[in-house]
Amino acid sequence: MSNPVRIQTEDFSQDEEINALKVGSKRIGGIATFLGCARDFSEGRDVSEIGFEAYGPMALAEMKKLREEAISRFALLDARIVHRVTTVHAGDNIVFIAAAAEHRAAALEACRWMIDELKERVPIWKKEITPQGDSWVTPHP
Amino acid sequence: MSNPVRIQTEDFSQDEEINALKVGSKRIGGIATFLGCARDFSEGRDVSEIGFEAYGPMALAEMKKLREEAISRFALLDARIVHRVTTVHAGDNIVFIAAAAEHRAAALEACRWMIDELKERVPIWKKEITPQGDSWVTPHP
Amino acid sequence: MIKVLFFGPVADRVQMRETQVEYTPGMTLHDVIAHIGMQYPGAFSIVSFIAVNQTQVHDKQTVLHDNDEIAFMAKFSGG
Amino acid sequence: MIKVLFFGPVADRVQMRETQVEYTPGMTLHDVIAHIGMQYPGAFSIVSFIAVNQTQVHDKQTVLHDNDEIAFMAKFSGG
Repeated sequence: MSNPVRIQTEDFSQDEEINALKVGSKRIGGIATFLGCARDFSEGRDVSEIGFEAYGPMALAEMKKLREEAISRFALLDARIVHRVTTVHAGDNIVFIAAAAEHRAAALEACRWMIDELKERVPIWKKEITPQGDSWVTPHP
Repeated sequence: MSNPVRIQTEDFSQDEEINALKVGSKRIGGIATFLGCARDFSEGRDVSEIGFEAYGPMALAEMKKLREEAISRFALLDARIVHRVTTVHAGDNIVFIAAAAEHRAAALEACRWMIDELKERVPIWKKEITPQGDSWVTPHP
Repeated sequence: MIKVLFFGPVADRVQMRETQVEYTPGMTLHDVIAHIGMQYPGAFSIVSFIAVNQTQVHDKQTVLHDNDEIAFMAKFSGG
Repeated sequence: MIKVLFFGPVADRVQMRETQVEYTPGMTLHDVIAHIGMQYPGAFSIVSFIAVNQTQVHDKQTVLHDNDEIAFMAKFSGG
């Protein structure tokens, strides 16, 4: 079974991630996931590519902490966080979050909490590459 | 592409459902999903199987309405709802909900709304088959 | 004829999945409930929803038409 | 030596990804910031987070040790 927290260049499969969650427990009643994908349109400009850069070791450590905090805070049975760091095009997968719990409320709340926290806490930066030039994305407050 | 709203006996693939969403729009920034699975433990008893029964035509019509309402209420780019009606065992998939939006908040909120509403509105019943006998599940208020 | 459907817990109580009630002009949902309720006392205590032609109805005075399909349903527990 | 790392928007401003600062006993994070800030005025206006050995620190009086790794980071935009 692959590591539940990963930074990688290659794409991932939701089915494989879900199966990895399921082998760990037969008590899972609900799995909530969030998949972030590259859009071809952002802030009114066409975006042809999105490049990512990470402070690798710190990003991975923060993602591991995030998973453990989510498991304990929402009494999850398991959770997974995968972030690609590479150059992606419209429609490509960027980030995957999954939360498995006995009941749906905990899974759904934990999934949302993890993606919100990931954006706040994990040192990864995104650059939009457009026909008009490149620009680092400034997160919205 | 398969129908976005389905009642079926056979299992489904998250990857296939996600791909079906993605081919429809390159503006998707986030896809939230909820997967309901069969647990081997419910209300303190071992559950060996779960049987489902649906008022098929009405259930499908309600699920279609639910998808359309979610798309309009949360300004989704697309959504999918699949419910299995068959007998399942621990770990098996039961229901799948997916909401695709430009931004994550709408996708996450719509996903939660759809699974909550599905449980309230769609005429499907669940029977737990245990070593001590069968019993229809009474939904919690 | 009025087609009457039972599902899940309700079907278990009435021990059938489908029956028919003779249609008479002007008959209401209430008439069908009274008819079935007489045959299967106790079956209705768990009926939470009633649909006519696959649409939920709340008004028991709803006037029926020939060939209508009525479903008596316990609380849903899908998902 | 203190290893200093720059990423994303900050790396673009200082036009490098890594540099080193001579370690002197008792030196603080503030000393490194002053040193780098003198070389690259303007680079720090977008620095929102500083990590020492991969842990975010808020106190600029944090005392450094030889071989510490410091990262100057703009607001994160992952996900």
